[in-house]
Amino acid sequence: MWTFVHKMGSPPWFYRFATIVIRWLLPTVLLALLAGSVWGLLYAPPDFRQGNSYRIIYIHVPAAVVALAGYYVMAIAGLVSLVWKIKMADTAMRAVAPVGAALTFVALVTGAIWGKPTWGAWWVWDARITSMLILFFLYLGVMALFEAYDDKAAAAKACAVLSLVGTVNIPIIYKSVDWWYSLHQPASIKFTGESAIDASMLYPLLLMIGAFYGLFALLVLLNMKAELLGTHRQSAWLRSELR
Amino acid sequence: MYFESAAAVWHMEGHGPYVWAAYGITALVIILMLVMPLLRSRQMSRAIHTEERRRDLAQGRTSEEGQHAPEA
Amino acid sequence: MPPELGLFLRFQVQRHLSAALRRPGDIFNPLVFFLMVVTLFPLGLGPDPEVLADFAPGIVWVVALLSSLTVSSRLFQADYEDGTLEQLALAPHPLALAAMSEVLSHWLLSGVVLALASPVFAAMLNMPVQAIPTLMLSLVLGTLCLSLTGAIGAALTVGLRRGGVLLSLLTIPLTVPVLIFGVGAVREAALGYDPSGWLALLGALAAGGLVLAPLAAAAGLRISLEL
Amino acid sequence: MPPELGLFLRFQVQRHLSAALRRPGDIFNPLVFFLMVVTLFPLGLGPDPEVLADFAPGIVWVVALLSSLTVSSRLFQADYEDGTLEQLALAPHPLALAAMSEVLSHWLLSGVVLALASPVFAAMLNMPVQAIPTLMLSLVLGTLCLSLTGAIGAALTVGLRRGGVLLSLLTIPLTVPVLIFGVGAVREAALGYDPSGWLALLGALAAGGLVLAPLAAAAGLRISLEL
Amino acid sequence: MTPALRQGSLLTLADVSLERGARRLLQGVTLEVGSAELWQLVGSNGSGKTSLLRAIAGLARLGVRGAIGRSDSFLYQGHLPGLKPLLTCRENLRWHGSGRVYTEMQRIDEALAAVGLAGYEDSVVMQLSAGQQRRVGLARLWLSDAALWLLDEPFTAIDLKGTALLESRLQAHCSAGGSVVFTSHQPTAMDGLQVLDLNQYAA
Amino acid sequence: MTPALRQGSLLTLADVSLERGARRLLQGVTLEVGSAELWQLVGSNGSGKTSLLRAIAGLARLGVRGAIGRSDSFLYQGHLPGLKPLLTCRENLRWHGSGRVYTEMQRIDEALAAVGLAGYEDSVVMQLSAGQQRRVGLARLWLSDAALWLLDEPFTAIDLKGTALLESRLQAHCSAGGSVVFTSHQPTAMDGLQVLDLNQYAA
Ligand code: HEM
Ligand SMILES: Nc1ncnc2c1ncn2[C@@H]1O[C@H](COP(=O)(O)OP(=O)(O)OP(=O)(O)O)[C@@H](O)[C@H]1O
Ligand SMILES: Nc1ncnc2c1ncn2[C@@H]1O[C@H](COP(=O)(O)OP(=O)(O)OP(=O)(O)O)[C@@H](O)[C@H]1O
Ligand SMILES: [Mg+2]
Ligand SMILES: [Mg+2]
Repeated sequence: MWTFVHKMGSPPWFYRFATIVIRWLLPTVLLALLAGSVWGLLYAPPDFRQGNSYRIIYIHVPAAVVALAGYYVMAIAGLVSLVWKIKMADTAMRAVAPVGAALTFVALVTGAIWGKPTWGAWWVWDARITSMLILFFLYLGVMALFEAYDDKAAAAKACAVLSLVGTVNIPIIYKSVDWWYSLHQPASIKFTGESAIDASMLYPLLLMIGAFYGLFALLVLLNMKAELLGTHRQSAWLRSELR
Repeated sequence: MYFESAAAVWHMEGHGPYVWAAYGITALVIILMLVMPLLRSRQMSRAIHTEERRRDLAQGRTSEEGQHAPEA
Repeated sequence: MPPELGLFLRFQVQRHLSAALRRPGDIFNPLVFFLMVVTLFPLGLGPDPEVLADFAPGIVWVVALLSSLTVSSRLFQADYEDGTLEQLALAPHPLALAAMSEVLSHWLLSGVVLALASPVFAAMLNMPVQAIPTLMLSLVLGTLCLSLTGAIGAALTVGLRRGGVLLSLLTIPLTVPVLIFGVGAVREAALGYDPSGWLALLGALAAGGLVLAPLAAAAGLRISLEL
Repeated sequence: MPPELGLFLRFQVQRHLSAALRRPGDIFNPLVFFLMVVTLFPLGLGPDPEVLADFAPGIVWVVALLSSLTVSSRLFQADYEDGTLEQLALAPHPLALAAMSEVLSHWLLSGVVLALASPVFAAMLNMPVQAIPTLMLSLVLGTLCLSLTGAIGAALTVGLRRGGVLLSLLTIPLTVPVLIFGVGAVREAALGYDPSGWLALLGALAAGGLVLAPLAAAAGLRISLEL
Repeated sequence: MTPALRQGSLLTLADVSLERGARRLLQGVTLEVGSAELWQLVGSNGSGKTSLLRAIAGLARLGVRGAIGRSDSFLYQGHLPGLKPLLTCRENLRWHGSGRVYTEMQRIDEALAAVGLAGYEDSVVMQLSAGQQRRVGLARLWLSDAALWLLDEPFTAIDLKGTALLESRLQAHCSAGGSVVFTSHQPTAMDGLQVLDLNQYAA
Repeated sequence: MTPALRQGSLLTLADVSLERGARRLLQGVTLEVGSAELWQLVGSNGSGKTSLLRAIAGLARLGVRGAIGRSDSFLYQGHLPGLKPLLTCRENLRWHGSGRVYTEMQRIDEALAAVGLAGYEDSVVMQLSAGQQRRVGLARLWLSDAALWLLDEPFTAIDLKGTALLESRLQAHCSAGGSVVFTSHQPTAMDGLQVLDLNQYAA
């Protein structure tokens, strides 16, 4: 186990590892996304209350779930980089932020589109929507901080501190937004009950959630590879790797 | 297949524009996120190659000779 | 032979306060600013007293948050620019302690003063009288949380040019719970209920922040010094 | 032999923009900041869409005012601190022209960008769609007025430490008409009436400001340089 | 050209006195700088060198008494270099606070090379060392066509080679008929250097 | 005391190399400073003097490789004096960023007098001249009891009398068994001065 962690920390080893994983992951993920979408769009039955608009769920929920998990991945990478000073963790953290932000963006936009036929409004200040928006802000903060530093090593350290602070705060934020919503006696808008979902609707959803996790990993690895090419352009291992 | 015709798929009983817009935007974002690092990687490795060639030329070597660079 | 930690903290706070007292404007200006921004809301929202009273807790708290952000963006700026920060980083005392003294002085000069002046704002916005003690207490606790959060952001951005908006970007999401708890407490009190639950939450945030935020700020300051 | 005035203005604006484009964050960050601050209001005032729609013009305008103030407080700061301002004051061109170029670049990078993004905020606050063109136009004109006013305050406070809050003190009272006209226009449009009267007022303010504010700012800058 | 300027000279100070805060600094400073002259202002710390230079440039007017006449074609370079930290060396030189715009990139690159910054043309100024930043500011002297140069401590943070370079530039300017008034604490050995000791005018 | 410090010495650098941004600055710097030694770091602008001093003080760690051992009892004074513009000279010296608090007002006044600022004790630092502000910062050397002093360009903006004063203070520190490592572009004539030229380690 430790040797594996150790190896992951070495850029040449990681570069080769990522190249191999990407070779397998890319077709798998694309295929799964395609299959899940076709299944969800064409074969799953419509929801008895929302009709066909519910088909958005097959991208909305996976994006939301993975975006949330992504923040923890980023924070763990930050912790590793601060405590064990492993350079690859810096790179990982740098790579997660834009992917997480993009997925959060997808969740928000698909949610907004879904909201129009369902609630008649593009945006409602529901507790969960609001906390997703705040998660989006947290990602944007990390990205903006990274941009603002010229020295990328220092930037990674700063982002690590920020994402750790954010992680401590996320549960509090979620809880507080829930309380905020109940404090104001919410309007009659409610999500559809989650337990009511039928198996014929659930399986494509599970497939899509899996596919989005794969997509997340793929995008992070691609970003990390690009980052390695930039930061290690002087090193001999990279030059021999590229021939 | 739940729908009878391609037109029905498109229309989705009035919800078509919403559903397709959502999937379209998502596809766009995914493609962008895939293409950006790939483009960056390609740009980088091309830059490294030209730099390498320039240096090899400056040292009066052919690029074949430089192939056995020692591991760092 | 370095002095004791408590003495260090005391001298630090003393230094800040004496510099601030040399310019009393530094204390009064934020209050006047606050007052002006609070008056902007009736102008923007319409002067109906019923409506204002209903939303007074929200207005006061949003303005408190924004003004705290504005001020704390420059928390470590002067120390960074004149080299004091370097010296603090090299000192035998933990840097977190220096950061904490900075936060405490800032809070005494802004948050506590604001809380003391808040009954005036409450009156301007027709807030019921029974909510005023809660308003003051929640502001005392809440502004401490805001200053602590602001300190983390300020530490991470102090070495950067144009840190201004960036700081708000980093800290606003983190301050959402403070806003919610603060508004919750004042609203509950205005409706005649017991606000102690919300106040306890604010207190817990402040206590946790007092322990963790100086550590995070110190880590941020060390990174900024590397630039 | 100094270049023509127009060329001077162009180069000045070009210099600012190229420094900003080196850091795209300088353009995006204020937008995100704005989005965040707009989010704070539902959190403070409650999520009721009716209420939010009612308050939307006021909220957007108060936020525009505050964010414009925050940013413009540092309008001349960098030029003062690195000595560029001395050079501008000694230049054969009128200093007012340099001040104007500073204001225009700032406005292009903040106000205009903000106006372009405002439909998103309108949607988030449930503002009626027919009010959106008015919102955008009023923001374009209004932020120019705000930048101009901010420039006068920034010029007067640039030599002072901790100018931030002082600046707001000086400029907030001057910006009240902008707020009232802006909110008036958007409100009128949201109710389906013709907002052109309010917009004309805003336009008049902007035109007058464009002539007078650079002169006042230049005078302020000369005073600040004597410190 | 200010009215108090005597014919044929670039700078005339007639019985100038300075006040800062409530304190009298200098009294009765009289100086005439013709063309092709090189003046060093010396004086102990706080004697008023910076204040006098700023008064000459016209940046300070409060507390300045007496007649100051100065050629309109002048360049003032104070303690602060007036560089934008986010712009590159080239961009910084391209545009100068005095409103001058140098469009020939070649002259800019030559000036940068002259101060030993060849290769740094596209480096962002923020990332240069203290002395390198000063050198970017001094590169403006290679681009200037003003007759009178007013320089406040131009040798600060410059290494020995740079000092020699700058000295030769100042002398070249004088040979071309221009004049320089500068402050410096270090004794310098330039041909035809004249020294004005401000301590003798202390009030 | 950092582990890499050899017995009896105040500072040891063993094969230190520095990187800034992506550029290698210095390589293989080796230095041993015992007690009562006076070292001047020289090198052309941008050679890495400031970066090396910051690495020694422990302010910069990114990009620093090799073993740096340094006595715990040290004082670092960089380009920036660490003075609060709104406080008076006395108040500024009373409290020092390093956490030291000097409560005997008499010693503070003596230090101020030593740097030629008698009479300015209660002046606000903001209103002093460039050199006077530097002198307030240097007054800390008269109050310090650290063994190793690390000074970045301490002679900047100081007039000739001040330079002599500072030189004698540095020598007194060495006579008392302390050591000084400082950077300066001007050649100085102090007894027992050793010079380390960083240009020779340029990478
Ligand atoms: C901008 C708007 C929206 C955002 C940000 C948003 C956010 C989220 C998030 C974060 C989740 C995942 C929660 C979890 O798995 O625990 C979720 C799930 C879900 N959302 Fe949305 N949503 C939005 C709009 C909508 C709309 C308009 C609908 C339609 C009625 C909707 C229906 C659902 C459903 C059915 C689920 C999954 C079932 C459940 O966990 O309750 N969402 N949404
Ligand atoms: N913030 C920074 N980011 C990246 N590189 C930097 C930064 N600061 C300095 N450098 C580079 O590091 C090198 C050394 O700088 P340093 O300040 O140590 O030089 P120095 O020897 O002190 O020079 P000087 O005599 O001019 O003070 C310079 O070439 C400079 O370009
Ligand atoms: N902003 C200010 N307000 C009031 N007095 C000032 C101010 N700046 C400087 N002084 C006073 O004016 C006097 C002269 O300052 P000046 O900066 O001109 O000196 P200088 O000759 O340039 O000194 P140095 O060699 O230290 O640069 C000093 O005694 C100082 O105390
Ligand atoms: Mg001076
Ligand atoms: Mg240096």
